[in-house]
Formats: sequence, structure tokens, C-alpha cells
Amino acid sequence: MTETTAQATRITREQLAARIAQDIPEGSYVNLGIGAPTLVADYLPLDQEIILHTENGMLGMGPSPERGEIDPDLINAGKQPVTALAGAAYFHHADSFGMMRGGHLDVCVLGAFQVSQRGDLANWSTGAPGAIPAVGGAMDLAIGAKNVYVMTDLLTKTGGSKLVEACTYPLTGVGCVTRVYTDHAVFDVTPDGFAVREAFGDNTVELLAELTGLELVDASTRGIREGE
Amino acid sequence: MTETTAQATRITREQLAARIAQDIPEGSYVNLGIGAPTLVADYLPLDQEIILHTENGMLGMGPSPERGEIDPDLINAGKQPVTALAGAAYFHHADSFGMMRGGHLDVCVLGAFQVSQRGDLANWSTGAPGAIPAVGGAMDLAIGAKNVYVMTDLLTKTGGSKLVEACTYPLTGVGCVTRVYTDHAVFDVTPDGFAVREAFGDNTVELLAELTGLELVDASTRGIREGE
Amino acid sequence: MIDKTVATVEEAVSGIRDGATIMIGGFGRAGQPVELIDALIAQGASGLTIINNNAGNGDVGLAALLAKKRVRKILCSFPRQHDSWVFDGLYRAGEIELELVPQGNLAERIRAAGAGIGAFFSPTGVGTQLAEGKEIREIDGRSYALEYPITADYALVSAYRADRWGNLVYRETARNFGPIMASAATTTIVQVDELVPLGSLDPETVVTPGIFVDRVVAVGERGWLDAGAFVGGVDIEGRPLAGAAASGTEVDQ
Amino acid sequence: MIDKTVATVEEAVSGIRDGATIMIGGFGRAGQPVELIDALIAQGASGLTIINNNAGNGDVGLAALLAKKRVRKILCSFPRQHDSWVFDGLYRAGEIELELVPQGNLAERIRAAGAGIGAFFSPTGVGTQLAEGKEIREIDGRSYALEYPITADYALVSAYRADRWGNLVYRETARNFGPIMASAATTTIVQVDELVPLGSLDPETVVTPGIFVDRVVAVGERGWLDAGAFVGGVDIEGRPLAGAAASGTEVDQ
Repeated sequence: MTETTAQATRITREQLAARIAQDIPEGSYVNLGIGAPTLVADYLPLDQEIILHTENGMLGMGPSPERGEIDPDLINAGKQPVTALAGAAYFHHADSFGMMRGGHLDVCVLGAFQVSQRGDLANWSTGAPGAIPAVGGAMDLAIGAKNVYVMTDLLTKTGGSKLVEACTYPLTGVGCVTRVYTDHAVFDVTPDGFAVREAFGDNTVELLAELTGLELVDASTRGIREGE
Repeated sequence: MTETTAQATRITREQLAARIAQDIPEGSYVNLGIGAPTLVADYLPLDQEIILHTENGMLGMGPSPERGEIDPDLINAGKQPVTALAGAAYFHHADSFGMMRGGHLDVCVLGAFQVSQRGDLANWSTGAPGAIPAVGGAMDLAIGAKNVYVMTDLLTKTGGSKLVEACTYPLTGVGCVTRVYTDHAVFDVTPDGFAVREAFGDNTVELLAELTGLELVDASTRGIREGE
Repeated sequence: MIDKTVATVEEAVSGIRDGATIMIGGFGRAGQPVELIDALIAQGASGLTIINNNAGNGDVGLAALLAKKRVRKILCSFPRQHDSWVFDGLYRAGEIELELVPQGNLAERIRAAGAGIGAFFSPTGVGTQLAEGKEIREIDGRSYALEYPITADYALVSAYRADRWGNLVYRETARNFGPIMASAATTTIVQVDELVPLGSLDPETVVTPGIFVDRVVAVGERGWLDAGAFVGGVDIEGRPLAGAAASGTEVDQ
Repeated sequence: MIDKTVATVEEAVSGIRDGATIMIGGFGRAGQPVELIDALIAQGASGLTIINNNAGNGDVGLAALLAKKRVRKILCSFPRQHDSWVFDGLYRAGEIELELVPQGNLAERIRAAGAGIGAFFSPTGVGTQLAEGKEIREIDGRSYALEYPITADYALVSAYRADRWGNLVYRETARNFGPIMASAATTTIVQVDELVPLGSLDPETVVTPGIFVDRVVAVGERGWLDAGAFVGGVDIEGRPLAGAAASGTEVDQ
């Protein structure tokens, strides 16, 4: 949309997943939702124990099964086949969502259409006429975890900012997002709005402010460079 | 208290327990509380399956253990050692009381200080100054089961009626009792007050009305005779 | 002797009337009582209200029931999936009513029905369209919406093993809604892979005590599982079949 | 590597401050974490608020904690028992505060805390002294009282086996309050008879997933169980010892 956009550093979705994985300490209980955030699992260090929750009723979720070893009763929230680690536990849906709602998860990672500077999240509906609404566990995850991380591109395909002053899409949760990991930078949600925690490559707070059209707090460190 | 009292037929507590057991059909889920109602278990027919619930977290409770086979982790609501039948299940307290509150038990049998003619129950506190209050699961049982049976003597030791127009002791539950089994007769709680369902021995509705000081509905059949 | 087992799925679903409200277990395919649903289709009840997390996958089970136009209304959290083409078509044609409930509120409202809770304050959905019109209350500095129990005339549940008292154990994530739906419906009908003698289930491991179960039917190994793979919509490697989207992702990234 | 096990009961209860609120599992003696309570007595924290179903039995465990006058207030459903002489004396002397909660409301309020429910409407106790001052609402023709969650700084729980992730299984009716208290406290401390290697517990049978557990200590076979009998207050046949009433009956018959 602007001239400066072309100069911006963007990291890949895989790099972003790896970047998020860095911020998840050993021993954390983590829900990676469905879709892109599930990529984060591929970058969690193999020598550390991080326990994955899937809201359909399991802690200790393991990777995808080997070819021919699919168990149709063992799936994740995206309904893909998974495995169980030693130390896993199964439970029913009320217990699983009680776990979420009760604030027992350390981290959840969600996608977003928009995040507002006060931490409102919109990720379940574009409100488009005729679209079939579906919400699943998004609203429960948004309000449940101690840290709600959003993983998203900073800009939409048409160049608009997904970080906004106030969401225009229907909300998933109010004031719930704690941090936003984008392909351009990492932002914390603070009482003063978005704070740039880490700008990737040559990105600057000024550039990010221009791209988002928002006043940003500068708390930045230098982060991943493009292609790193 | 009155001249007629001496003529009244009274059955023993064991006879009363046996009488209650007769009214519990096979397949029922039953909670026998603590104290005297637990006697009913001894009179359930051995050739029928009736499943006992104990609110501390078990269905399929069996009889007392043999000498030397006490398991301290396996107790009933009265904290006495019990056994588990084949087909038993354990669960935690929230699930156990959900089962009660949710109306899944067919019958519970409780003791009483007083039962009012609209089915109010008082059985947890005499309200005596200095007494240590204790309620346990009494209020949950009172409002939870499909049929709430009370097992009690008709009269107190001083000859007062435990069936009353309105309870003077602190309530356990409002309008919850469906039937009262006493040593003199069985009473149903109806919209018109107590109905004599079965008068034991030579007892008559008139006698029972005199003993209780209440207007009673006559729906009586002849029941157990004294010493039978 | 208590014996809740019935010989056939036809017997299991007998008596379900037109206009009934039916909870159906399952999250996607896992735990979906496909054989009972097939029997319900054959039985013919229509004008049904269905409570399920989803609105059918592929062409089997709940999707097949929808395709027969037996369902007036569905209450669920996530109807739109890569393989929900049956529901999608009916919805777009205005032939089915949808009530959307966030998944955790759906689960907790079903639990509340089973546990005799009159209503509860949930933080989920507050400030969103899905809490519009609900009573909002601030408690200890947080906002909650008042949610009411969801009951049903019937629950159709798929479990792994049962005994004749109706005690149930489940398999893995197929447990999902089974235990809470069994507790919330007036009549709970269960299909299992296998019936076992009374006493075979360890009392420590029973997930649904028989008190919540009315009828149990063994269906053997479920026919819609084949060689360790889903049948309908997903191939042997677990990849969606051609024509289905890459995943059930809810966002546009 | 996640390892929630600690070597000693002293380490398990370290850091508990004066004035803390502590949930203590158990129904009577079953599930009572006696070894942890003994460690808490040795640790010395005082001015405690205790949440338990009862108020101690005999002279061990919770009763011993009360006897040391470490407890300011107790929230429970059934303090008065045949062997609650320690509590009885303190209460009559005005040395302990009592908040009486019907047992099912106690359990559900603890569960609500763990499950993030802001408040709920319960039918239990409506129309009685124990609902006085509570908000009453009629829902679908039935009256309910509004009940709030009960949280705590710590939960002390006795389970049967644990792995190093803190997954727990219980034994028989000793399960009682353990699972819900573990979910409701900020820090959950568990004693078990036995620690087992990760992967030894069947994921289908885990009752308390490790997410609710912070510290686990093995105490071996519990010392206050002896030759299959309770120790303290009850003899080998399960009969109350001389001086105790015949049963815990709540009525005068």
C-alpha cells in the first residue's frame, strides 16, 4: 500500500513458528489451536518437555503418526490424526474446557483477522453476508490461557494492517491478547497500546508505525533477518 | 401423650427397614444416607440388583467387609468400611454430587427431626444453642433424588409428632419429601397434605390423626402388624 | 438382573419421536455414533433438533442424517469444516436452522444439565456477538455471561466397552462429549465396540457410570474405520481427499 | 525434563506462609494427606484457613493441625463427628471460626474455581439457613441460590500413584475431593504411595492430569494405615473405639 512496504523485512511462516517456539519455556502447557499455529510444534526443542493440550480432550499430544498407523479415535482439534506421548492423559470436553477457562494453560497460540491495541481479538468471523459462522473453541482459548499469543501476517493480502485501533470484524475475545507474532515484528499488548518487542531484520518502529497506521511504543530489539 | 398412644401398633426399626426395601424396585439407584436408613440395605432382596450410591464417590457399594479385610480407602458416607460389587464405579465429589443434584438417583432414604405436610424436611440441626452445626450431604440428597423417602419414628421420645404442619427446626430442604415411613404407618406427601398410605397393625387414620394432630387423607391399606 | 444391553441398533433407537431433541456425541468423526445414526435414519424420525459439536463430516453419520432432511435445527460450535458439504448446502438453501455456541460453553451447558445446575456465569464469549442479549455480570473484576443448561430427550453416544449395567469406557479422544451428554439426556443410548462381562471393567477406570445409561448395543468394530484410517473425506495418510480444503483452519492466513 | 517430584514432605510444604488458605483433600480419613499435614505442622505456618469436608478425626492429620492451634478458620460441610473431639473443643472455646457449606455446594464451588466459572445457581440449600443472604432466582419453575467459587493458595492432596509430570490416579473412595481441589488451588502439593515411571499410567485412567499438580512426594505406604485397618478412633473391625459414638448419624433416631 505504501512505498515503504517494499523495503520491509518479512520472515517466513516457518521462521515465525520457530520464533514463537523460542518463547515457550520447558514445562509449559501449550495449546496451538488449529491451522498455522500448529506449525510451532515442529520447532519446539526435542530435548525439552513441553506439554501440548488439544481441546478435544488430551494433554501430552505427540506428532503425526507414521504412515499406516493412523488411529481414528486419536485426533487433534483440527481433526488430524496425532499420537500420544508417554505421560499423556485423556479427558472429556467439559474437563478440557474447564482446564482452558480456568486459566491452567500457560500459552495458547491463535491466528487472527485483527488484533486491537487494547488486545481485542477477531479471528472467527469476517461477518461476510452468507458466510457460515463457526467458532469452535476460539472464544474459550482467547480468554483462557495465561498468555494468549497471536501468530499472523502483519498485513492482509491487500496491504491493510491486522493490528488496528479497534477491530471491525466480530470479536472473539475482549482484551485477551498478550503478544502478537507477525512476519514483520513481535508486538506486546500494553496499557499504552502495541509495544514493538522485536523488529525483524531492518524493520524499524517508524516503518511498523507507518505500515500499521498506529502509534507504537518502542521496546524493540533486533530480531531475525530475512532468510536467516 | 394421649390415651390412645398405648394402643398404637409400632413396628421395629428392622421391620421398617424391610418395609422400605419392599418399595425399591430392581434396577433402582439408591442412596441410603447415613445412620438408620443404611439398615435398608440389609433387606434388599439378594436375587435382585439394586445399585447403591454413596455420596463420597461410588456406585455399586457392597456390604461391610469380612473381618480383617477392611480397606481404609473404601468407606461409605458414614465413614464405615464397605466393599465394592462387580460393576462398581468410583468418581470424585463434584461428579458424585452432580449425580445427586441432577436428579439421577431413583430413591434416597433419609432420617428426620420433622417433616411438614408440604414435604419440607428438617434433619440437620435442632437449632439448639451451643450445638455444633453439621450438614454434610443432607441438603443435596433432600433436593436431588426422584423419590425422597424419610425413615423415622412417628413420635419423638417425649411423644411429640415428627409429622408437623410446619417445621420448627431449621430446614434441610423445601417441599422435597415424597413419602414418610414411620413405625406407625406410611404417609405420602400430597398436595392435600399427608395421606396415610399404609397403617401398620390395628392403627387407624383416626388414631394417626390424633397422634400427629394433623388432618390426614385416608388412602390406607392394612400393613405390617406388630411383631410380624 | 439389570441388563441394559439390547440386541440391535434398531431396538436401541426405537421410540424416538418426530420433533425430538437429540444429543449426538463425537468431535468430527472421533466418537461419532455412526451406527446409531444410521439406525435413526432407518427408523425415520424427523423434525429433529440435533446437538453436536459439528454439523457432519463427509457423507456418513450425522451428515447422512442431515442429507435425509430429518433435522430441523442444529446446535453446535463448528459447523463449517472442509468436509461439511452436506450441512453447507442445507444452510445456504435455508433448510436448516443453526444455533452457534462456543465449544466450551456448549460442553459446560451440557454438563450443567446433567449436574442440576440452574445456570452459570461463563467468561467465554463476553463482549462478542455470541453473548448478545445474555445477562452480563462483573464478578471479582471480570465480566461473565449467564449461560443455561442444555438438555435433550436422547443422547446417542459411542463408547469403547460397556458392561450390562451400562458402565462405559472410551478410547482416546473419542471420549469428548460422550460422558457429559450421557448425563444430560433423558434417555441415553450407547453403541460400543464390545460388551464385556460385569466386573471386567476396573471401577477405577469407568468414565461413565451406568446410572447415566439406558440402552447399550454392541456394533463390533466400527465399519467406517478401515485399516486404521478414517473412511470418508480423509485418505489413509490422514490427508483430506481431493476436493476438501487443506485443513479446518478457522483463519485466513 | 519436567520433574515435579520432591524428595521429602518438608520440601513439599515449603513456602507456605502464615495466613494461607489451604484445601485439604479427604473425606474422613480416606484421602486425607496425613503425612503432608504432619509436615505442615512441623513447618509451622499458622493463622491458616482450611477447606476440608470435615474438621479432623481422632488425633492425627487435620485434627493434629487443629490441636496445635494453627487454624484460624475452617470451611467444611460436616465438622461434628464421633471422633472430632479436637475441633469440638476448639469450637466450644471460641478458638476457631466455622463456615458451614452443604457438601455438594462445597464440591461444586471448588470445581467452579478450577473451571473458571464466575458463579452458578444451585438448588441445594434454598429455603434453608445456609442460603440466607444469597441471591435467589427462579429458573424454569425451580428456585436456585447463587454460589461463588472457592479458591485456595494451596491444595494438599493424597493420591495413590503419580508420575514425574504429576499425573495422578487415586484409590477407591479416597479419590473424593482430590481431583477438584488440585484444579482449584494456586499450588497443588500431592503425596502418593508410589511414584511410577513416566508412561506407566494408562492415559485412559489418569484422573488428575499433571497440569493441575505442582509438587509430588512419595510417602510409601501410609503409616497411619495398619494391617488393613484405620488407626485412631476405629478398631480393626471398623467399630469406633470406646468413647466414640456409635455412628456419624445426623439424626436423633
